[in-house]
Formats: sequence, C-alpha cells, structure tokens
Amino acid sequence: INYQVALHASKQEVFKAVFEAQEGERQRLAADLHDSVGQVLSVIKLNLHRLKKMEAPAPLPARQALLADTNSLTEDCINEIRNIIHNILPPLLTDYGLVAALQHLATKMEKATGLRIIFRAEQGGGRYAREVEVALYRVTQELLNNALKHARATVIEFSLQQHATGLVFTFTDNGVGFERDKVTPGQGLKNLESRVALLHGEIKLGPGPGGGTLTQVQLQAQPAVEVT
Amino acid sequence: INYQVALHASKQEVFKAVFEAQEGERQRLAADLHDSVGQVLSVIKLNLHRLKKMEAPAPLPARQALLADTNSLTEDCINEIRNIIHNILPPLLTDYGLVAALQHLATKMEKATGLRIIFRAEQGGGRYAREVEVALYRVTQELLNNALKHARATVIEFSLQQHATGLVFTFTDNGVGFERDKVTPGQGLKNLESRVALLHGEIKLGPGPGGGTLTQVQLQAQPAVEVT
Amino acid sequence: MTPIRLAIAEDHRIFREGLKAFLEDYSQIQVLVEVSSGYQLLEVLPQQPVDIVLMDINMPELDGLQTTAQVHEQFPQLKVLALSMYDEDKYIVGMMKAGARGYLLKSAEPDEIVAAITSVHEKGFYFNESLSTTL
Ligand SMILES: Nc1ncnc2c1ncn2[C@@H]1O[C@H](COP(=O)(O)OP(=O)(O)OP(=O)(O)O)[C@@H](O)[C@H]1O
Ligand SMILES: Nc1ncnc2c1ncn2[C@@H]1O[C@H](COP(=O)(O)OP(=O)(O)OP(=O)(O)O)[C@@H](O)[C@H]1O
Ligand SMILES: [K+]
Ligand SMILES: [Mg+2]
Ligand SMILES: [Mg+2]
Ligand SMILES: [Mg+2]
Repeated sequence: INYQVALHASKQEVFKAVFEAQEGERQRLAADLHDSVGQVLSVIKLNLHRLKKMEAPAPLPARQALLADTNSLTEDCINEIRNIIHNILPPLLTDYGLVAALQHLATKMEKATGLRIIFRAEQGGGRYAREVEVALYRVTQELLNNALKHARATVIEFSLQQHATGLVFTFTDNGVGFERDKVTPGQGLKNLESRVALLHGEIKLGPGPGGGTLTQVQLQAQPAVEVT
Repeated sequence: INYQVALHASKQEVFKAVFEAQEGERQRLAADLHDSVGQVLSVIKLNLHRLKKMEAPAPLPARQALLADTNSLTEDCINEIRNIIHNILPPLLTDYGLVAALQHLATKMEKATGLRIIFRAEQGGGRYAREVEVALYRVTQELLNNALKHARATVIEFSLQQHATGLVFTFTDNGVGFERDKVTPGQGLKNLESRVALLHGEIKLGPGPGGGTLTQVQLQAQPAVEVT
Repeated sequence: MTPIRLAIAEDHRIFREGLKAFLEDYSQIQVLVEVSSGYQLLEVLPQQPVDIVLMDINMPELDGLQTTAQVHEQFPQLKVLALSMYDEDKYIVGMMKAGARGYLLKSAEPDEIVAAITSVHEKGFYFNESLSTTL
C-alpha cells in the first residue's frame, strides 16, 4: 500500500512529533484547568462570602463555622490548581518569555528549598523561538530536580548568555558531583539529550571547575525581539 | 569525561525514556488532581449539603438558591477534574485492565458522538504488561480521534484477539479511507508507529476490506493473569 | 451619594456573572456594563460612561493589557482596575505600566474586591500589600 511508506518517518521527526504532542497536550490541559476549574473555584469563593453575609443579623454559629471551613478548602483548591498549572506550563513563559520564566522559577525554588539559587541573564531580555524557550525551560526543570535529588548542593547557579555564535545555557551546582559507582542513567538525562539534539544543539555534562556538576547547552539561537 | 559517554543512549532507549517520562508525568498529574483537587471538591460538596440541611426548619429562599447554585458549580468542577483525569490515564486501565478500559472508552465515545462504536474482546479478559496496556490504549485513542476527525465514518469497530503467537489489535472504520492528495502525515500516526516499534510490534495500516480504513497492531504479548 | 459606575470586561462567563451577582449586594456600586472582550468595551464606553473598569488580562482578540492602554488613551478620566488569575510580577508591572490604577487577584478576599473598587474611586489607586512589594 502506497501510503504505508509515509509512516516510516525519520527518528528525528518522531522525536519532534512526540515532544510537540506532549507540549500541545500540556497547553490544553493548563487551559482547561485555568478556565474550567480555577476560575469557577473563584466564583465558589465569592458565593461562600455571600452566604456568610446572608447569615446576618442572626448568624447560626454552626453554619458560620462550616462556611469558614468550606472557604478554606476552596482556597486550598485554588492554590493547588495554580501550582499544577505552573508546573505544567507557566503562563509567564508564553507571555513574557524564557528569562522571566527562569527568573521566577529560580526565586520560587529558592523559597521552597532554602538553597541559594541564582539565575543570571546576560542576553538583553529578547525572546527566542517557542521551541527553544520551551526546551530550555524543561532542561532547567530537570537539572534543578537532579541537583535537588542527587547533588546535596547548597548553591545552584544558572545563566543564559547570548553570543554572536549562539545561545549558551550554563548550569552548576556545588554538590557531590556524579558518583561513578552510583550513577544509573535515568530518563531525565536521556530526555534532556534528545531535546537538545532536536534543536541541533550541543550538551556537555561534567564536573564543575570548583567541584559539583556543570552542564552546558549551546544552541544556534538568536533572540527574535530585543527589548531595550 | 567518562560518564559523558553514558549519555549517548541508543535511539530506542531514548524513545522509551520519552514515553516513560510522559506516562510518569501524566500519572503524577492525575494523582495530584485526584487527591488535592478532586477529593477536596467532594468535601466542599458535602459541606454545601450540610449547609443546606442546616437551613431547616426555616429556610431563607435566597440562601437556598445560592447554595443550589454553588453546589452545581462545584459539581461542574468535579466533573471537569474527572474528565481530565480520565483523559490523562483512566483509572479503569490501571485497576481493571485494557479490556475494561477499551469497553468503557467505546461506550463513552458512542454516547458522545452518536456513531456506532463496537469493541470486541476475544482474549479471555487477562491482564497484560503495563506498557502493553498503556500503549494499546493510547493507540486506540489516536485511532478513534482520527476516525472522528478525518473519516466521516458511521461505524467504528475494534477488537483484541489473543493468539498463541501474540496479541492482535484490529481497528476499522467505514469512512472515506485515506485520500491520497489530502493526507498530510501528522504527529498522531508517527507517534503510534514509534509506540508500537518500542514494543517490537508490527503495525499495518491500509484500506479496509469493505472500504474505510483498517489498522492492525500485532504484539508478542501474552496475558499475565487469565481470568476464568 | 451617587454609586460608583462600574464596567466588567471579562471573557469567562461564569466568573463574570458570579462577580456581578456578588457586587449587586453593595449599594455603593452599580454594574452598568458587562462585556467579554476589549473590543466590546471600547465600543460601549462612548454610549455608557462609567467610573471604573474591572479588567481581565487574558481575553481573546484584544487582551486586558492592550485594552487598558487604549482606554487610558481614549478615556483618560476612566480608571482601570486589573483583575486576574496571575500573580506574577510581570503581569502586575505590565498592567500598571499600561495605565491600570490597581491589581486584584480573582482569588482575592471578596472584601478586598470591594475595598479596591472604593479605593480606586476615591483615592485614584489601589495597592495590595503583598502584591505592591513587587513594584
Ligand atoms: N547534579 C547531580 N549531582 C550528582 N549526581 C547527579 C546529578 N544529576 C544526575 N546525577 C546522577 O545521574 C543519574 C541519572 O540522572 P537522570 O536525571 O537521568 O535520572 P534520575 O534523576 O535518577 O531519574 P529521572 O528519570 O526522574 O530524572 C542520577 O541517578 C544521579 O545518580
Ligand atoms: N481514519 C482515517 N480516515 C481517513 N483519513 C485518515 C484517517 N486517519 C488518518 N487519516 C489521514 O492521515 C493524516 C495523518 O494522520 P495523523 O493522525 O498522523 O495526523 P492528524 O490526525 O492530522 O493530526 P494529529 O497529529 O493531531 O494526530 C490525517 O491528516 C488524515 O488526512
Ligand atoms: K450594587
Ligand atoms: Mg533526573
Ligand atoms: Mg491524528
Ligand atoms: Mg479571561
């Protein structure tokens, strides 16, 4: 059959398809959660407030207490939805780009972990092609996870530098480094490798100059819009 | 550096990693939504019910109406969460296996679309390895999507047959078939192909005996547990 | 006292209606305009003057940021109060730069929503303590 041939896409194409499908799915999911759950929960909260006011002038204490309880459950749900959306695909990345999203991620993770997490952007604040921004955001998420899970680090630093030849992303931790006997390659690093390969980029991973681990990704990307 | 070498996994390994990462992420997400949002919403609903009961014996009509409204918003959120979880990974698949999940999918889609959608299991109801069950479920989702999007079909039939040589999954629609000039290979079929390749299976796709499209997947899988 | 005349620009119907119902209980506030996009707002405003617009950010076609900039230009006396699901600095700074007089989260305490509307009307601005640290 003729069109069966068309099925045999190159591996490169298949990867691309898989990642695109994944990102597309994430975007749909984030949008659904945002609209159909997050915003509706905000209305539920408004309604609970109205119910509370209707209690006056002769509030029934049991009803008041139950309303307060229900309200705080609603708030928990709202916060959880916000966290989930942010992990799936931060709206910041889409609307304000990679630098803003990485800055936010660094600040958020620093607060959550108590580690020192420093991000430096030396690239003028411009926007990159969507696939570049998404890939480097996912790379950062994985490297942060690894540093937190495996490195026993106290300081994590990462940066974006724009050179005439391309974009350089550097990530270091001051942790234990790769411990040869203990390393079992997981999905994380493989995934990361294929994301970078898809963009025809290069990835280097090794001991850092002052110990710990250093990862560097180089892409032939240039910012589309320079913000001045 | 020594362990840099380890990064260069085979393409096959990378695919596997990507799909596993994807399924892992989906599962975590489904669990978060189920526990942190779905369950809490159920409590909110219970509370609203208690509030309603507290209205007796002298209900205030405005409060009653607002409680009813809020209750229905909460139900909308619960249903939305349920739908999202079901699309991510139906709990049925994990708990009761491929046959139960496909049967449910067929019934659900038949109701939603008004088309005739028939699923037949000729394999005794046994369970397969997790990756086989997840892969065939995703394959079915994609083929259903394609049949609905592209085929203009009225009847869709799919089946699972267990032979001594392996598991055969067959999917047909009575639609227009692949229209040579119009076909632009999308991500769906590529994705499907690589899922099957990962399991060392075979996929055939072509015109059906009575028109429309026929897709067949063969895997060397045997059920782990036979239900009698 | 004449009530504060309010417009709500918000594409999410359930939220818009819920908000309107909530504001109906407050006699000092009158919701006169309800629209689901920036274009609709700019069309209605010449016929129906209001004092304050509660402005969603994420709307189709003309989003809250662009709409705020245009309102600021075409109706300089009109005050915009941003209302959004997003709590990140960039959105806050963006809306304030576009000319908004304050920024509210959709999950804000209901009392805060009323306080913010009142503050924007009387003082010309509204700052939430936790959000204003970013400015
Ligand atoms: N920053 C680091 N410091 C020390 N060891 C690390 C670091 N990053 C990774 N490793 C080692 O490399 C291994 C492989 O990492 P990889 O990200 O591929 O898998 P993982 O993190 O174990 O699992 P996952 O698939 O969830 O990412 C880890 O198990 C760990 O031993
Ligand atoms: N059951 C079918 N009947 C007729 N044509 C089909 C059928 N399934 C697929 N096609 C054709 O094959 C093309 C490729 O399908 P594929 O699933 O790869 O991509 P898609 O469905 O267009 O997009 P997506 O990436 O969302 O799946 C379709 O665009 C369509 O023209
Ligand atoms: K009112
Ligand atoms: Mg990892
Ligand atoms: Mg498809
Ligand atoms: Mg909106």
